[in-house]
Amino acid sequence: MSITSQAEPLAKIRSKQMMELLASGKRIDGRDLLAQREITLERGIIEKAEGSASVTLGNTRVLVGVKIEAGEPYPDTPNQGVLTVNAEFVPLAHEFFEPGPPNENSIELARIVDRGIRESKAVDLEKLVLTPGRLVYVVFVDIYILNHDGNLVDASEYAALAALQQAKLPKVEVGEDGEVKRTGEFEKLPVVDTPISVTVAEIDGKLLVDPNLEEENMAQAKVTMTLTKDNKLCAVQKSGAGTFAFNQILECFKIAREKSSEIRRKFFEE
Amino acid sequence: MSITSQAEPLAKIRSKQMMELLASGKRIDGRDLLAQREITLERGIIEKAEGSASVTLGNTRVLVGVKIEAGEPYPDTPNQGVLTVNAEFVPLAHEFFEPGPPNENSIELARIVDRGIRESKAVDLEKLVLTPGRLVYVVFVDIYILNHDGNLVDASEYAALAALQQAKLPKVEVGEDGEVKRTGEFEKLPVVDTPISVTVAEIDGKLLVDPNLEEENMAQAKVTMTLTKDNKLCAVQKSGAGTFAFNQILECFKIAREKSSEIRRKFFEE
Amino acid sequence: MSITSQAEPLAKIRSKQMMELLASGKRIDGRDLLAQREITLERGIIEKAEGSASVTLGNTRVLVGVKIEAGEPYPDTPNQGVLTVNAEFVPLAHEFFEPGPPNENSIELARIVDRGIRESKAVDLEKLVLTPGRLVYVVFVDIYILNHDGNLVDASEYAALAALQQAKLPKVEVGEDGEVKRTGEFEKLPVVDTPISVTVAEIDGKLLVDPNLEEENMAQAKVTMTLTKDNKLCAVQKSGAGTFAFNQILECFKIAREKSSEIRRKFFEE
Amino acid sequence: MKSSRKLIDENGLRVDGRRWDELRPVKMEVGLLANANGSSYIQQGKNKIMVAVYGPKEAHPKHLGNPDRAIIRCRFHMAPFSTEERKSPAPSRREVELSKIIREALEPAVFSEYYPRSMIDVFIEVLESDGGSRCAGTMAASLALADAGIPLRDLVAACAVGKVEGQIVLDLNDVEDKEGEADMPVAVIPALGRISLLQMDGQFTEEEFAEALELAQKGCRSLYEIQKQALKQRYLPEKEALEAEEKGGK
Amino acid sequence: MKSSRKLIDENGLRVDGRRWDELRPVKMEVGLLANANGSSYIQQGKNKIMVAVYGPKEAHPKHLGNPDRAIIRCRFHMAPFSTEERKSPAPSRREVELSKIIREALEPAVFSEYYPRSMIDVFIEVLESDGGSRCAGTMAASLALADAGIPLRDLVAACAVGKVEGQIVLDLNDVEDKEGEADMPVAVIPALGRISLLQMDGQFTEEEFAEALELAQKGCRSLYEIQKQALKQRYLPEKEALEAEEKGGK
Amino acid sequence: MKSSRKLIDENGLRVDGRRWDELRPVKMEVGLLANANGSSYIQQGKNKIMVAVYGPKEAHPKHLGNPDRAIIRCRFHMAPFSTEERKSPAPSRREVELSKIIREALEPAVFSEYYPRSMIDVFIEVLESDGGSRCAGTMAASLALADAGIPLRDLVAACAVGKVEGQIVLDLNDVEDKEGEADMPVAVIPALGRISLLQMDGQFTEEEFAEALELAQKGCRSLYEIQKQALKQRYLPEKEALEAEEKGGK
Repeated sequence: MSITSQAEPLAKIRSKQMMELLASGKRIDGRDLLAQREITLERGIIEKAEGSASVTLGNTRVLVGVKIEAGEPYPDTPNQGVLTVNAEFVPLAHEFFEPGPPNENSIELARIVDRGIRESKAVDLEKLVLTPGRLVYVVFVDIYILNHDGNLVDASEYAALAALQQAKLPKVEVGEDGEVKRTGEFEKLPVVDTPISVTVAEIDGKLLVDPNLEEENMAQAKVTMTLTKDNKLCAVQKSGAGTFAFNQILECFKIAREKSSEIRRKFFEE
Repeated sequence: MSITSQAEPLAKIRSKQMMELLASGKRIDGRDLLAQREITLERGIIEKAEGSASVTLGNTRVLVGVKIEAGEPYPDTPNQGVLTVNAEFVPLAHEFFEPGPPNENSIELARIVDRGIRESKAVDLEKLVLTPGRLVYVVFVDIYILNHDGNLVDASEYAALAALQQAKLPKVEVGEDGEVKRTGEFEKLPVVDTPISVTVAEIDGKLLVDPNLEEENMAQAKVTMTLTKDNKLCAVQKSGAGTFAFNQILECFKIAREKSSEIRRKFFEE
Repeated sequence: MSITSQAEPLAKIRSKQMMELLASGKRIDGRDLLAQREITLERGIIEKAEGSASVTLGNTRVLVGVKIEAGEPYPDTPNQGVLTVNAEFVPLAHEFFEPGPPNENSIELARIVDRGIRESKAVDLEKLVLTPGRLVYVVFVDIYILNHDGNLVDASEYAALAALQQAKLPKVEVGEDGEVKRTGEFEKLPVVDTPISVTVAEIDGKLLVDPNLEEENMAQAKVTMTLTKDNKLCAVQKSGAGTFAFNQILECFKIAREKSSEIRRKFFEE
Repeated sequence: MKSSRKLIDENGLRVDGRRWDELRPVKMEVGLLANANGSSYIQQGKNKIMVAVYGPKEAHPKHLGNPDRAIIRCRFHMAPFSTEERKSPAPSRREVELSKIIREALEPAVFSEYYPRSMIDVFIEVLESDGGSRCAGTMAASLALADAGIPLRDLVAACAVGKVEGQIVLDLNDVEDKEGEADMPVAVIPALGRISLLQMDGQFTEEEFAEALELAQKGCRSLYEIQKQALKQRYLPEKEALEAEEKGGK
Repeated sequence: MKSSRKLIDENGLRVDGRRWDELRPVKMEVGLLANANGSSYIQQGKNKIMVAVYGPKEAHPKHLGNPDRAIIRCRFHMAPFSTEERKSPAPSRREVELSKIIREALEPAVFSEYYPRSMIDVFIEVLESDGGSRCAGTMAASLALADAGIPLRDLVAACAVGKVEGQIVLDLNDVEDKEGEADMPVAVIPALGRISLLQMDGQFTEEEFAEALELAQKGCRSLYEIQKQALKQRYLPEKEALEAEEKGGK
Repeated sequence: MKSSRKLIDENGLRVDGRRWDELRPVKMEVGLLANANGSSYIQQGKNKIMVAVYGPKEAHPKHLGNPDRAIIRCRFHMAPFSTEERKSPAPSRREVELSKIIREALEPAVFSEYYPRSMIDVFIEVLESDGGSRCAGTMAASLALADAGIPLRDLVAACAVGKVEGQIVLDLNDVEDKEGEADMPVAVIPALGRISLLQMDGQFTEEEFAEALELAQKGCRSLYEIQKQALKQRYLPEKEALEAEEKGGK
């Protein structure tokens, strides 16, 4: 059951300060409304993973590992590999994260990241078939949140894309009895698009890019828009118990298009 | 672990009134001791289900859907189809129903309904074999309680039987590699008996047919007896932390035989 | 998550008494520091199990059943049978045992017993292969705690070993289609070593063999050492939120060697 | 999965005969479950969805209560027989996400601040599913809240828009949802003129996105009228009876 | 599943050599577990069942407590090695149902009203199972309650009756349970002359049902004597010792 | 599983080129996670482990609190991508055991009695695993406790020793752990000179066991120095800055 979330209450004085700054177009950490926090991205950290990357977005820190195994296709897509995205909010990352099975927040995050990758067709799943209808590559994308300071979605999305771009596909031989053996050789995982998400929060009528945790706790609503390299919108998710005006949504699109291009150029173009 | 159930307490005045009425052979909702509430039955409500039916018994309202798929037989009955009955007490139906996995009440209900259908051999499971020992039809009977005002067992049993009677069996082709494909054609599911359950509650020495929720909360014990079309007893379940005298049990049989015949004639004979 | 365990608090007067006795080399139940409680062992109690044994160690009482079925080998040991040890702390055994899935205590116990049997190679798993890589015998060792008065590990280990020694291996025929049928004949399960565990607790600098429950609640740490018939150490587990000095650990080894030989001679040599 | 089936024919008609900006037939009812404080039923295409609202009631367990407002709990759940293949009764990841999304679409419409330390439960049961079940469920849920007498800023209207063979279309059915090129569910609180649910998958250019948003607004306006009608049908007779009584009393 | 095996031979003897109205050998013991407040062990056919009772003790968590009476918690559980094929330790649907049925068979025998806000735990562990394990478990549980010193209206006696090759028979074993035509477990509280557990599957005509009920009563009467004997064996020596002491004291 | 690979070559070198008593390269860092009260990172062989400590904080739920001391909660958890084959995120039996073992290795080093009714949470996340991950995790956890400012009797140093082709060796890597003949993880609290973690599997004679224990002590001494170095690197600059400031202030 989904239940009204209890945001960490902000001290009154802090929230007053935030609102005053916002009124003059400034944010509590000194950023402009449309400025993202500094991004660092590191690829290829985990040797035992086929792909991996870590992203920091200010104090938010996310690690993504990609594992690739042979497995069965979904019955309704017998001629495609399988992509599966999972997120764990490990209790390292925040005092309020509890160990345990995925909850609605980690499930939502995984599904937003999944949607961006899937709908942009970033991974060419049709190239991941071993025996049509029987055996395909299964690509596990595991998102690990290490420190939570807001905007987990974008940090996760960037780390997932970087890990996929860096991932190597293990060549295998399939024996007569269906046994699968790795040859020891690798190819590149076929990643053919670069979906980039941009999250915008609304506070008091103002639109803020890349909200930090304090801002998320003040915001009524956020929206994440993911764009392909051709600037097509491929995933949207409004989140939080608030609303957007129609023109704000169109405004968010424009912001997302601009910001995603910047990030793509800086980090994801080869 | 099973635990003494906390019945919703009845207001003192209400329970006193109920006892006084009972003493003069009347019930709180005006019925005679042996009168059932009005039954309405509607078949074929859910297009995506192979069979479906809804039953109202006074304010008690139950929906049953039947899904039929190909699957493996049980190892000890390789030449029979599989019948499986499941009940969900969805929280729509009563303030005290919590979302979650089946509890002892929903499991007991499902098993009583299952027993009636199975022991009467109402569904001819031997006609549901596709490849002996390997592949059979699996018939899922899913009971959904929509509003709970007592005697869920009988309402569920009637709805399950009606849904099975109305269910269509999808014809399939089994390929050489064991793949199963629906041909698009249908037969009737072979339903060859009409088990009808009747539930009787005991309050203060009196036997009441079809107890409503208030009566169930007052009763110490109930007994459900299910009879085949030949008036054979095929399932019994005493339920509740009370007792019956031996002669009361024999009396219950007579009541159940009479009432089940009425209901069978009215709703289940073709 | 593992959490500091809340030992049943001992009455002050009782714990003072225990400490005074210990100071003079005596224990609360009259034993010497290095004396085990009386052991009784009964084999072959459960007819439906392939092997079974019950052990009492003072008031501690454990029943072990061994079931043997055909199944798949582990992928990394295709030419070995499977051994799996499971422990249930059923609520019969102590007021503080709750029904439910295994917890860290029952898992630890099962893993210690498993380690002793596995590392001593007591069961010759290579003799338990039916079709290499495909079908092997799976040996389930289920530990059932019936009354808990301390030192569950040793009682369980002795009962497990006795049940395995007594277990009969059902002969089977494997049909062409992979179907497995019992022939009705039996062999002996190949048990080729006799690992014996000995648990020593430390209280106030003293080492006590076979602690009872009161002693376990006073002890900061215990160590279990399991020895093969050749007096080789094959499993060790320190348990509890305390420590041992290095020389104490070496002392424990000597104690374990002596005690395990006695027990092996008395109960496990044929 | 792409199929060879044509989703829009030479006359511009969709697989179920509708034009691009046409809604499916829809039926809404209010107040059918005896035990719930409020309830509703919606039928839209093959969607058959029943909603019950329990509350406002004291938050339980108490620590869930919020001193400033009612909390809302919401479950979007699909019956095992509601889908082509039997669905396991355990909540899927999709159901977990939709429960959250729908709760967040309803919350801004509820005057939660009127009921501090309380809890409002919204149970959405999909008895049969078709394209657009989250939108239908959201609309029905807002009706059930109204039926429970909970003060609302307004009802919540919702519909999906999408792209089928390059054409922006209103209110996707099952086939269009699966085989089309984009799907965007939108919920609107008409009195506020604001969007409370927005998701999208597939691909939209900027122009398509703007066009689709526009079309969704239009669809929601129509559905909103039907929602109000459902409430009227339930309460108008009562109101008229009351007024008649009052007149009679004079 | 029907087998070709004959379940009653030409001399009217059953597969284990019993006549139609004969019980299996049964052994009951009381007070074997050191930690439990009360305990018992029953062996009946291949059934081997151990029961522990903890309580009455304060209800925990407190909100479970009832101001008017003790609540009873009951678990019927089968060991993984108790069955032909290894049973998963997780409770099956059957075990969940039987836990409830047995609790409801015991409750009317307990003077729960003597212990408001308390809790009594009854743990039934089937170490080896045979036909009639729920009845054996119920009998053993009532002995363990008595052994715990909990005031009872009476013990609970229980046995199954059934139909095998058209013949009503007493106390089904495993084979008769699986291959026979009907199975009806019955529990009786002798002092009240009332039935506290009744289930049935298979098929009975009215006459067969009445005959079976009659036979069950008879079986319960015999078993009740054995139950009382088990208690006596445990407590008579104590009582005699006490009386001898009292005499000596005079 | 035994392989034909030689684990020690003719020059006495191990598969990764080390001598029998040589540790793998190890890197430890302290204080990297912004939200945690204390944190640390260790890299040892391919092990990559991050630890966060939250607390001391009020025990929650309250009934968990102990009036005499802080309770410690500990989770040893492996990321799905940390192993050769993807690991399910649900805790395995091995992780449950190791969480307990590590908690019990840390507890005797913590002055828990300073924080009655409190709770200290230790979260150990294995991002990549190699031989000896429980020892590396234990060391890192004690560093994170120190970083959180929790008073300790001492750090906890830990390493595994084992037997490979009959030779006692220090600090097993993955291959030696799997293909070797014995593995014994040991944790030591240097200031107390006592062992707080000890496990072993494989086979040791008495002499081998004594020799292995000796070698473990030696390994722990070296690692302890590196642990202290990691703390110094984090806190020395701060201390020096503070002292400089104080001097400047004079």
